[in-house]
Amino acid sequence: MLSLNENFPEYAVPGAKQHRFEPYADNGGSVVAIAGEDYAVIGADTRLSTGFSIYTREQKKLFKLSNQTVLGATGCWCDTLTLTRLLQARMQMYEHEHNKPMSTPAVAQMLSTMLYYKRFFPYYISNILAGLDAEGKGCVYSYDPIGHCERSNYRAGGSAGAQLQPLLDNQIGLKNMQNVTEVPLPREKALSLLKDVFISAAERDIYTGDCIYILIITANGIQEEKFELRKD
Amino acid sequence: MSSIGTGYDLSASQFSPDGRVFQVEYAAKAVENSGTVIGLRGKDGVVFAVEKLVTSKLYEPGANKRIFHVDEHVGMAVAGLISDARQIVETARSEASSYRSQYGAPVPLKYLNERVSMYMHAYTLYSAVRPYGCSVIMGTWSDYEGPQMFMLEPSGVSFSYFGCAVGKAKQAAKTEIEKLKLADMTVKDLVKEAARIIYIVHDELKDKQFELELSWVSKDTKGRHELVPKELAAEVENQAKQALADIEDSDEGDM
Amino acid sequence: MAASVVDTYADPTMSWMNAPHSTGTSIMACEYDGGVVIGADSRTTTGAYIANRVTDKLTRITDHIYCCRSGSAADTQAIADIVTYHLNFHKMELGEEPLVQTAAAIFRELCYNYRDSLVAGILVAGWDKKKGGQIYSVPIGGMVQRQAVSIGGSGSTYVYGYVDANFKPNMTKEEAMKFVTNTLTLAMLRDGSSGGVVRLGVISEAGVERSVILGDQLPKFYEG
Amino acid sequence: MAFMGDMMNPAPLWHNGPAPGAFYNFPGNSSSFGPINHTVQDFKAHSATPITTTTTVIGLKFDKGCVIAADTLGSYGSLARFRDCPRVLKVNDLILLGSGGDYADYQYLKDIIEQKIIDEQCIGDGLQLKPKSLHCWLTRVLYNKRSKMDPLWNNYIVAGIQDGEPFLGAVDKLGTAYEDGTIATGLGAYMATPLLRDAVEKGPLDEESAKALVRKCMEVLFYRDARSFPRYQLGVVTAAGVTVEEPVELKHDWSLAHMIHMK
Amino acid sequence: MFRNQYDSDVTVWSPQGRLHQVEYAMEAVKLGSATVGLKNKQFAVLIALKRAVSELSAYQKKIIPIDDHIGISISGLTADARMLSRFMRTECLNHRYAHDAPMPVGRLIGLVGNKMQICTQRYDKRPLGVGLLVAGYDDQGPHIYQMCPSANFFDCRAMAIGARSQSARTYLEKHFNTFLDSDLNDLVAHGLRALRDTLPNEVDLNTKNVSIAIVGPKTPLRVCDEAELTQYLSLVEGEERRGGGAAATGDAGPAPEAGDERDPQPQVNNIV
Repeated sequence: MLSLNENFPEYAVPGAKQHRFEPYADNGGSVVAIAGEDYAVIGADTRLSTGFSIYTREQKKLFKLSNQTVLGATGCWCDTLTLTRLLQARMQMYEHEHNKPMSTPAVAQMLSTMLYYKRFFPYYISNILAGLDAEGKGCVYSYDPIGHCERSNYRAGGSAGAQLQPLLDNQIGLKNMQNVTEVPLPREKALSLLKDVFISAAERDIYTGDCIYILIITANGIQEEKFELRKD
Repeated sequence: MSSIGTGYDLSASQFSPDGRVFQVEYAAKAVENSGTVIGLRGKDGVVFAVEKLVTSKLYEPGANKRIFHVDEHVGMAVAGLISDARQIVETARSEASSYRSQYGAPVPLKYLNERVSMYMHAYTLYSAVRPYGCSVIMGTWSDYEGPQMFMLEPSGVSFSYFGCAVGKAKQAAKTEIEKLKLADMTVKDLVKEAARIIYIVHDELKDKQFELELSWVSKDTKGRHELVPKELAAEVENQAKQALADIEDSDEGDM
Repeated sequence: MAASVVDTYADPTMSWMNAPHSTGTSIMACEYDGGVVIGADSRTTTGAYIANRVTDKLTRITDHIYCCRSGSAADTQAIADIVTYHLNFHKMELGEEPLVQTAAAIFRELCYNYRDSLVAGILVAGWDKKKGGQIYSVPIGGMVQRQAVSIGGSGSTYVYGYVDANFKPNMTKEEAMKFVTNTLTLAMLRDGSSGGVVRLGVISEAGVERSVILGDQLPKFYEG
Repeated sequence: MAFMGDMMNPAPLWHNGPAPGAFYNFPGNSSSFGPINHTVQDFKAHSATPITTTTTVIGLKFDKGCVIAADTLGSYGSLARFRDCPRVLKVNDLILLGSGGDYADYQYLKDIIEQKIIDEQCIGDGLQLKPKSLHCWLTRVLYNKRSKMDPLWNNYIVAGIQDGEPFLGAVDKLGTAYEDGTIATGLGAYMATPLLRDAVEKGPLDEESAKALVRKCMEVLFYRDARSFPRYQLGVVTAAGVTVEEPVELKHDWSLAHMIHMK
Repeated sequence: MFRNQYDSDVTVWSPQGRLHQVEYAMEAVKLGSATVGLKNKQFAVLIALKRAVSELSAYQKKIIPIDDHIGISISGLTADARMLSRFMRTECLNHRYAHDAPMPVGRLIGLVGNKMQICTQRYDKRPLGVGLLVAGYDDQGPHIYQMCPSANFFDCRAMAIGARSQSARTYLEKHFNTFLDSDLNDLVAHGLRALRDTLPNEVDLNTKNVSIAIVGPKTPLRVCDEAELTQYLSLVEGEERRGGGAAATGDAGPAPEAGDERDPQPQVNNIV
């Protein structure tokens, strides 16, 4: 419609706004995942927003990909919806072809490939994958939008990711401290830590709030938990 | 069929010395082995009736219908190979749908008939394919054009009809249809006649089980092609059975 | 309505690419009890220069369907030609006169699919045996809407109020013609890009009747 | 970039399956006709501005169903040009669809949805498209178009009955989709949402109170949205089916004007 | 060399209006071992008899899962079945991707039917030489469909296809009235009995040569493991055998066709 205003000024529609189309939206939200010896916990807030407007207060952002693997995704929600649908389809194909569900490290690798496949028109998502690996140990994989993948024991991502990661480094990673001994993190401790960090995120980040939806992955399956946050 | 076996009847792209395309005629044979299908066009709509032969009692009742919807306003009843017929139904549906998206109006039956006929005819031209083994009847009713009905044959030929029959007992059915004053009858009357005709022409000795399928498109259905409501269908079916029983009684009386 | 800008091709610096194209039109269509009346001004401009002062912006599609064109002259003519071709073909396939609705649907299809490259605001008007006289407005952007009375082109913005105040359903042919003439005259008086004569067309079951009201014979209004 | 293959038309993910950001039989895909064959260079040419636009659409869930409302004005920029643009659509007996944004885009998609329903009726197996399925399908279509940088400039609200329960979901032009008990698009997101959420938080609504609440919102929006219109349509979906009212006139109250002392 | 001159191509009609090539393809189904499908009000069940090509080889797979709510059991050419199952899986995935809902069973069957029909009308193709029993569950409840190489399909209350399946059908016809109200155990037992009727006397059903798949409400398609098989097999263990096909009666079923009753053909490893 460029020609309209330049070449045919009489036909320019008065009052019509000239928009530039922006294919991405920032819908906010944060994810935190912590892996332990025989478990992994992952939590995400349930606020879906755009700018100062909250679309909904009850949007789950965790996706159960198998009974061993959960993906948490925040950022551009339309990309998230698409990516997770494709992932689910790929998981089902894998199961049909191999007669077993995909392991967490395999999902992690596939996700990386799928993200990089869209290198020049990326999915604008902060992905965190949590689950149990082949040995039954908890694992967390984190990604950048174009498919860089890294395994770690804990990770925060999304709109409050930069705020929370140092907190986790301090509390779980025991970074930059002298004379500390790393002990395995008990599940209860991980869970309460997860809730605590979200409470502080909700205080400082307008895109995080309302409620956290938590999934606890163990060899016995996946347990759900909900925890209310502030709603303003 | 003097040319049978002389080798001129193996391909749709081959004429026999006496100028016939046997493959098309053979395809028509397949239609004649199927259950009888009739279409009746009255003053306010079109009625279809099908004698659907049931070959096993393990099949669900009502399955494998032989009457299809092509668009909201067009119905199609088919005789012959059902899998072939489904392909024709698909073609008709996609023609109807593309007409709607291009011209923003429901497809006129005349036009649809032309397109589907062309499609069926194309399969009588090449050795790489075979003609369709089915005949189909299409019908509609609209406010400003009234009722319309066409029958398409495997050769790709199609005509508009007031009443038509195809399948095993088409001759007997045609004789019955000719007795009706179609142009004066409403679909409510026609549906009774249609059921009666199917029951009369059904050959109980050769084909034991059959199901009667009935559909209509008329002023009363607001131009929508619908299956005849269950209660009414059951009612006319009972009347048809009764009529048949009466005839048999009188036949026995004659003997 | 904009004329082509062929003369500016001569400019070796290609400055015609940036030259302003002045465009403007007033078109109208109105239902009456036996069909529709269509009308348009006759001015085509290139910049402030009037390239043609007696243009006919009412274009025949079939015997019973016309369109009123506004926007780029080249675009709208091309679209009208395509639709005419398409509809004539369709008429042969169908063996009867196409519906106005059908013509509008084809216009809509083209204007919508190419909305990013076309400047075309079109009124499709005509008569068919299914729905009688009908008007469909296909503005820039490619939507379609049936209306009892419709105006278009740059001049139309000045006369919406007049149309709203004076339109009545089921007018007679004479009333409708008078109404269309008045509206277009008022639009031409206030829109610098519209002017010249008023060309009219009356479409009914009988076909089309064309007429023209010369610039000096237009009705007079307050001009203070 | 040759090593990456064709970035704009990447190979499908599996045989006959969707390509990333695409789907083989969705409208607007490269296989369908039309001038939709973009290259990277085309991107700049597509600022694709909405022209004839409609404003807010409101959706609200109540105990046994959903209600949707939208006015009937098609604005041409600031010109209130088309006053009869219905945009509350009965899709089938289970689904009600409301739309806001570019009206041409809505008409385009409406035709496709209606054909989808006709196709389904033709199959005649008695199954009906469900709201969740339509919601998902719309998400895919809109996302697919946005990925071609050729968006359908619309917001949609899908309301319906999903397996006996009320369903209310929204999709925007990017394919951002969510479900909620109250949804308002456009300017309504700022002015109607607070009213709706406030009422819902006080307890579940029945059909009458839901309708009354939506009518109140339409009134507020008429006062405060310059692109709104005092004639609107209201649609209700319950297990009993879908009804869409004929457009009704809004009752407005200007007694406030007397409070301002004229000097 | 040919039985008649009209049976060389699928594009040739015989003067009687028959398509011999399609009819021959139907014969291929009878080369595969038998499989039975049946349903009650909630569940659809597939039961298949597996063959081993030789003493040393594993038993060949008869049941192929398509989606969480659909599974097929095959009889005939394995490769053709794999092609079809791949198509069906893709259609189901696409439907889920676009509509966030499982594909209605009947619609999938319709698609497959239309795909198969194409192969019965073109010189450069041949009909698929495989029969399918499809078990599925959707909003309209459980379904059993039979698909033939002729591209015909049937919505069935119960069905059996494959070698000597007439005996199984005879059993099913006799008992299908009771299926709807039976519980899952009874249903599977009926299926096993029907399947057993297709066996020669010296062979019996065991956990190695039987496959069972079940689908129902909140029961995603499941191919039973050995423990479950044992449990189901115990339901019919030790019952008196009625002998394969002995009970064929004058019922109005599909006329028992020639070749239907013959023993499984010499084992060819592309047929199951």
